[in-house]
Amino acid sequence: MEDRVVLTMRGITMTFPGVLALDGVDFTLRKGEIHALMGENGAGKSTLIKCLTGVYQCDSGEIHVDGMEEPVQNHSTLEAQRNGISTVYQEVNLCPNLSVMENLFVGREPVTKAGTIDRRVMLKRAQQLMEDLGLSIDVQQTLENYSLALQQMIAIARAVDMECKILILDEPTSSLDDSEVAKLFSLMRKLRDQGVGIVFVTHFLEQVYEVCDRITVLRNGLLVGEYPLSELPRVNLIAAMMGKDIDDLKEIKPESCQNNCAEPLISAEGLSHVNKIKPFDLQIRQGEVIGLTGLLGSGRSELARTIYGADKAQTGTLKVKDKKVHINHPIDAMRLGMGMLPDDRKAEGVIADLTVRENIVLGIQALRGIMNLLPMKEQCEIADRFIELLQIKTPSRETLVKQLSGGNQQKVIIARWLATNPDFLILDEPTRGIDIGTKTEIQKLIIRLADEGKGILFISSEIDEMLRTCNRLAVLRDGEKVGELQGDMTQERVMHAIAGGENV
Amino acid sequence: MKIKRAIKKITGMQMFLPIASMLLVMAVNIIYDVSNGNAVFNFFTISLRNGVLFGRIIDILNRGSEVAILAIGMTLVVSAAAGADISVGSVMSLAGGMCCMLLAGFGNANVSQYAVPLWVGLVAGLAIACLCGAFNGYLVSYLNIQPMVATLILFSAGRAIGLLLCNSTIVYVRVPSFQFLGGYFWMLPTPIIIAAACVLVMSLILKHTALGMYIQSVGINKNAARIAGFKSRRIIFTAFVISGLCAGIAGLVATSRIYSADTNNIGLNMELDAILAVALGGNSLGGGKFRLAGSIVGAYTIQAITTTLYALGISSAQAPVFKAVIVILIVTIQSPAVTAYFERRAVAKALRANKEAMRV
Amino acid sequence: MNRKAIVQRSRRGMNNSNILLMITIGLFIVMYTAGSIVYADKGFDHLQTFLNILINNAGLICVACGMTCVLLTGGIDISVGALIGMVCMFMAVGIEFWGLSSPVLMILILLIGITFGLVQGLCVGYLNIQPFIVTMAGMFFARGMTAVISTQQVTIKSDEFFVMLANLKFFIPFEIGAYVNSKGRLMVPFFRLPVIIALCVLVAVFLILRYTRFGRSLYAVGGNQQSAALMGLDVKKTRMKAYMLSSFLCAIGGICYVLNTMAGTASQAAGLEMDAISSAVIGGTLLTGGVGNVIGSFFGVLINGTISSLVKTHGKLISSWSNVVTAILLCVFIVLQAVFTKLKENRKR
Amino acid sequence: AEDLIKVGFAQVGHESDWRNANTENYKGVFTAENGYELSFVDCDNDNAVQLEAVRSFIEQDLDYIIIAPIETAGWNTVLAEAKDAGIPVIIADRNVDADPSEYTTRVGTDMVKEGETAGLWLAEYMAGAEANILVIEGTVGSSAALGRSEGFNNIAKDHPEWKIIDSQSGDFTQAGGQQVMESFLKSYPGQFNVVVCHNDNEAYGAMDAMDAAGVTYGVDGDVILISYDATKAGLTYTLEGKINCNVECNPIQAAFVKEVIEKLEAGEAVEAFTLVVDEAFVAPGITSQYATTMTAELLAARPY
Ligand SMILES: Nc1ncnc2c1ncn2[C@@H]1O[C@H](COP(=O)(O)OP(=O)(O)OP(=O)(O)O)[C@@H](O)[C@H]1O
Ligand SMILES: Nc1ncnc2c1ncn2[C@@H]1O[C@H](COP(=O)(O)OP(=O)(O)OP(=O)(O)O)[C@@H](O)[C@H]1O
Ligand SMILES: [Mg+2]
Ligand SMILES: [Mg+2]
Repeated sequence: MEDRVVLTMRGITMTFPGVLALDGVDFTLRKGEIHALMGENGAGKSTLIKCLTGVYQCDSGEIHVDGMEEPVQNHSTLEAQRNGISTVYQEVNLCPNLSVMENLFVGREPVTKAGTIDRRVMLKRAQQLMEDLGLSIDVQQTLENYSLALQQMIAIARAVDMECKILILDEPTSSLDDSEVAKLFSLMRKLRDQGVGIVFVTHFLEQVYEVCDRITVLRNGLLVGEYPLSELPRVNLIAAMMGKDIDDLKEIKPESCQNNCAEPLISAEGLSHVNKIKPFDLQIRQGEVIGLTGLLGSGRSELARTIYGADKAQTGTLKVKDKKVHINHPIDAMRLGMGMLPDDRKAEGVIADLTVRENIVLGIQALRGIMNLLPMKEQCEIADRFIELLQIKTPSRETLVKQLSGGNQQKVIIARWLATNPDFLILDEPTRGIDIGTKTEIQKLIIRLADEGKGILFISSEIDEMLRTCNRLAVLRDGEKVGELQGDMTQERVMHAIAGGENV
Repeated sequence: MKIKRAIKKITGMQMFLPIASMLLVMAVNIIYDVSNGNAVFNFFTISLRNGVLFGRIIDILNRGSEVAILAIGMTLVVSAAAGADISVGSVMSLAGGMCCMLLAGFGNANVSQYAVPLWVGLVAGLAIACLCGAFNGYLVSYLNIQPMVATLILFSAGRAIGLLLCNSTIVYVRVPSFQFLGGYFWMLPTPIIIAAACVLVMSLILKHTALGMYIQSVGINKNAARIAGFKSRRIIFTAFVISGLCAGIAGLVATSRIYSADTNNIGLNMELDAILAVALGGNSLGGGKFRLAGSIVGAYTIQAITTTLYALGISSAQAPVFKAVIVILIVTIQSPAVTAYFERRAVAKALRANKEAMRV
Repeated sequence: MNRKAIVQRSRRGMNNSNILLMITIGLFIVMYTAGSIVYADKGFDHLQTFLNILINNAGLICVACGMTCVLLTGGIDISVGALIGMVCMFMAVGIEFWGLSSPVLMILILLIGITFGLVQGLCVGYLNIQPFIVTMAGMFFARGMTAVISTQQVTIKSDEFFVMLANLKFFIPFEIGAYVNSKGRLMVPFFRLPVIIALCVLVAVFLILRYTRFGRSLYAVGGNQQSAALMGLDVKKTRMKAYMLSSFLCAIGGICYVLNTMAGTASQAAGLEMDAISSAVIGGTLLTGGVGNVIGSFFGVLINGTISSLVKTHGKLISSWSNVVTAILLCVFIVLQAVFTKLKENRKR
Repeated sequence: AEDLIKVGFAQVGHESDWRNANTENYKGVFTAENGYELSFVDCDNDNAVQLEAVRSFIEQDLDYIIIAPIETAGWNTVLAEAKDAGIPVIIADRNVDADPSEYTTRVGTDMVKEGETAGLWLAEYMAGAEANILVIEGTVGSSAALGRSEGFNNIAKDHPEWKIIDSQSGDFTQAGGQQVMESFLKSYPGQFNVVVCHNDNEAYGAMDAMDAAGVTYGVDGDVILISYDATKAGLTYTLEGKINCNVECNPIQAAFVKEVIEKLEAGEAVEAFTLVVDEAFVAPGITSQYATTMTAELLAARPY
């Protein structure tokens, strides 16, 4: 087999104020391969990609693209696209105000002879594209009406549709469910067979072993090595990424149901939210981890938000420790000892222009009220403690949170909630975009918190993660709670329940 | 080497650019004075005349007071709501009109005696200003109307309401005690002291309460701040009320200066100056992080430009051309593109140094 | 799957900008009809009253179109009023004092517009300075320049061609809407050249926004600047072009304006920027960018014109009341819009 | 109400006390009792709005249109429209830059003459002594500022011993006058002895600034202060001897207009221009052939 190289990057170095994000990294991509780029949060994966696509200008290093004599130095995504590099970035980067169709074609619309946009052709091609991906959506609808997952699929569709030699996917699967992932993989394989070189970033090891041909591992901005898939078994990969062996995930197992008799912490009766969540009952006891599961868009997040008061419930009652409460505003919920980590990090999680310290103490400050400023010394102590505890990779506590890598931003928000020491914590996709090592830590943390007597509501798209941590699973379908699973939970049973085959 | 490090330390300071811009404006005067054969620091001389301090610097501090006070409120609004409050000029005039109307009694245009005690007039002026702020705040925070659009309403109505209160005339209150706010206190013009007091109070509030953190969080990401437990709407509302209050204070100062409610002219175009002050201070008009000190320096920079143009004898109709050029110069120096350019050069230099060190 | 498809079909086409536009047009019709009924005895129902709104606001329509483009990118252009003032003065002084012919001057004015926009656009797009500040400086500059050109009031009367253009009357054919007034004159409704120019501009900008890449990239940049850049759009250039377009349309608007006033004076068109912005906003354009279109802005201008026309027809308001009434109407309008949007969002929830 | 004469008045705006007095005067004269129905539009100092107002009047089918022009320039088109509709137009207050045949008649004051009056008085008062003059002008480009400057300069031309050191615009406001005077005091300390302000409000501001700097003015002071408008408040200062000379600009013009309309109704011919007479007032202790010496009785009799 002839290994024709489509892309070589040599000695890429990139500095941000106070951070050496990439230090002489080499990367080679061959024609018709799917190449996994792996590393912990903050290892420099996204930065390497952005250097390639011209979002950042690297400080030194050379980039060669197949078919070009000179080393290329892209100055903008536009240039990169002209050079045959098409990209899906880590955070969804589409325009919420445009229609799906326009998002797919913006900047490269089909034109008529007169030079104007040919909307008919555009519509047809957009519908075709969506059909190919197996998505049944109205392409003329504005993008903001669709969920994050669908937006992710649309971003992928856009990238794929471009004539490209190199396709880069930076954590495309972090908000997709299994069926979507499957669709994506078949698409990737098809492109590979057409000779496109694909760079694939993900934190899901199974996915790497499912589709990839080759792996490059980064650690702390340094290249660890490049391996063919077959030569790097799972354990070695983890070791390469983390620089040490870790205790495997399998060990974690909740002491199931030991707290079954404990006091109910939260009980919802007939709570509902117009048009989205039909009335549901739910009880959460102290020391219990309850999972919410269901298909994409089945309303898991919405249900959690209704409890927390992020979306105000229209009917029903909510009791906290057997006392009827009214929650009009998240702060009311927080005063009752709740906390919620929202699923959309960019829109509802981080406050990008504040520092890590400020982001961490935000929750405590809200509880103390505006007149009662947390003294600077305490703020620093708290921030330092959680940076240490969650191993947040940041140059200092005064770094702006937007300068952290995606996964580390997530940790900062988790820290915010842990700092408020809630009795009841809602974690909506806390492990999205988080590396394998930290994921384990977070799962352990969840169980530890439950052991301390807190109630946890946990939402995740990964079923085994849920199985590993939850005592009980509530199943949602089309905004309705259709049942609960308890006791002997297996992947099959859960899948069955979600799909609606079994009425639980 | 030591000097170099010191320079770096100074240029790296947050307030460096706004202050440097200010000094730049001042430097023009030195050049003008020197080329005209005046004493080098002619512009800067401060003397004691008629028992009060006298000089252009005092003029700048004095005349800049209103904009400085407005800039306080404007900074908070811009930060929290990611949009400007363009009604402040009108609200100033309304506050002044309200105050004078009460002090003179409705329908009287020229009095030398208070109709109601002085404090009633002042409080009423501030109260109506706060009310205006609340109105703006309500529209922006609870009805989700964009700041500039919401404040457009009072921008056009505020002045007119003030005029109606004053029965469409300029109401003169010729009582010496009313002139105090715009007059002199000991050796200094009172407006300077009022502005200083406002700045002091606001910086103490920012220092000792979490207001700053609340406002910035809300301004950067309203939804995230809400989830994290801040009442985003209430914060935005508060920012507008503070802005209204500041406009009220500024309006009373401006009114007191001329001991009359010249509703047509008080605060005319001041909203532009206030917004400009915020921007010259290095703050983003897109909301989020703010530096109060920057805005204040910005406010006095604007007045320094105006006073300088007066000193150079440039016709007031043509002065805007120069003002425009200076403003563009200053914001270009502070612009992200230029700053980024210098940063990149610094990085490149450091890298080169690194490489050389490695070779050795 | 089927149910979802149905739900989606019913939602189709009713996105944010559309609903705001419908509200605007609806309110305009209601307001105008009400005015015609109440003030029928004062001639508000004459066709000419409507045409007068167009004649009086032809310049504003051009400016509002340009303003809309800038607002779509999430920017703002407050230099337009001052620029129009400068253009008028340039035209007047050019004809009366410098003895230039009007076609030459018109071309010069368009060039001035483009250059002015280019400089502002460079500052906004490439230097990344905040639009409000850049255009504020532009406003100062243009106002000052007007005074530099001349501080006098100049009437345009010596260029016959230009005077002819200004006096051109286009009568409505078949005497539709004509009536005989109390002096016994037959009043045939007419409009003037600026109206034609303005409507052409309107149509052109509408087509540009809808059917060209540039137009769509304005929306994309306004929707999310960072995303637009990552999707491979040249954000800097797009933003720059938006300001160029705005100033260019403003120059055209200036010609319309001066065809109406036939004068150059120091403070002409003061505050026009606020009229343009409020028209665009009433028409459903969001200042945050990405949402809106020029048809909305056109109706915004008509609504502002109707309000102002109503106030004038009423004829009893003492000075400041007219301002207050205008502001109250504006307020009612904005609040209604907000309430409708909220209702619609709640339904979506 | 059918037999009322319908009159439209496009007023400049409400920018000053003077203007308000003018408006009130019109509203007081053109009442239903006097047989008129007045349609009043405040044009807010925007000439485009004024054009709009006149067009609205034409559509309202009024009997007469009175225009107090904001700008002198640019009237030909609408005047033609009014003419086509057969509605007589009366230009009030300021002049327009249009051929007199395009409108019916004009009633107004003469700004240039006001400036000349001030100049003549100063010449008489100085009696050949040296004068170093500072001028605080009105809004740049306004016809009042242009006219007053022109008139005053007409006289200054003939006086080589006069020197106009500097002039700056104070925008017809008290705050503006104060700020300009503050700057003058620093630029020309002790170098001037005459200050001319283009209206009373600017004069108040200038007085405040001089007070603060300890400069004396008026009859007993070092600086001669000249002002225009002669509002009641301004004349109070004239009576107190603080303003040496105050040249009137008369806002009471409606009666003149009414007279013209009555003539037109009766089918009589009217003159092309009716001048509204302006006086000048000087502080007690000064006598002048160009001006009246101020007394308390005179002040009390002033309607405005
Ligand atoms: N704009 C920026 N400014 C400053 N530092 C940055 C910036 N972007 C990234 N960094 C830093 O560069 C390092 C590498 O970040 P990068 O986003 O490439 O990580 P990553 O490997 O993609 O991680 P993740 O898996 O969490 O997405 C991090 O330490 C981060 O703090
Ligand atoms: N395939 C789809 N077609 C149309 N609308 C969808 C689709 N998927 C999701 N949505 C919309 O997006 C909303 C997402 O709901 P929600 O965020 O509660 O889902 P979730 O179960 O938390 O899924 P996620 O994994 O995306 O967080 C739904 O209310 C639905 O209206
Ligand atoms: Mg990343
Ligand atoms: Mg979710």
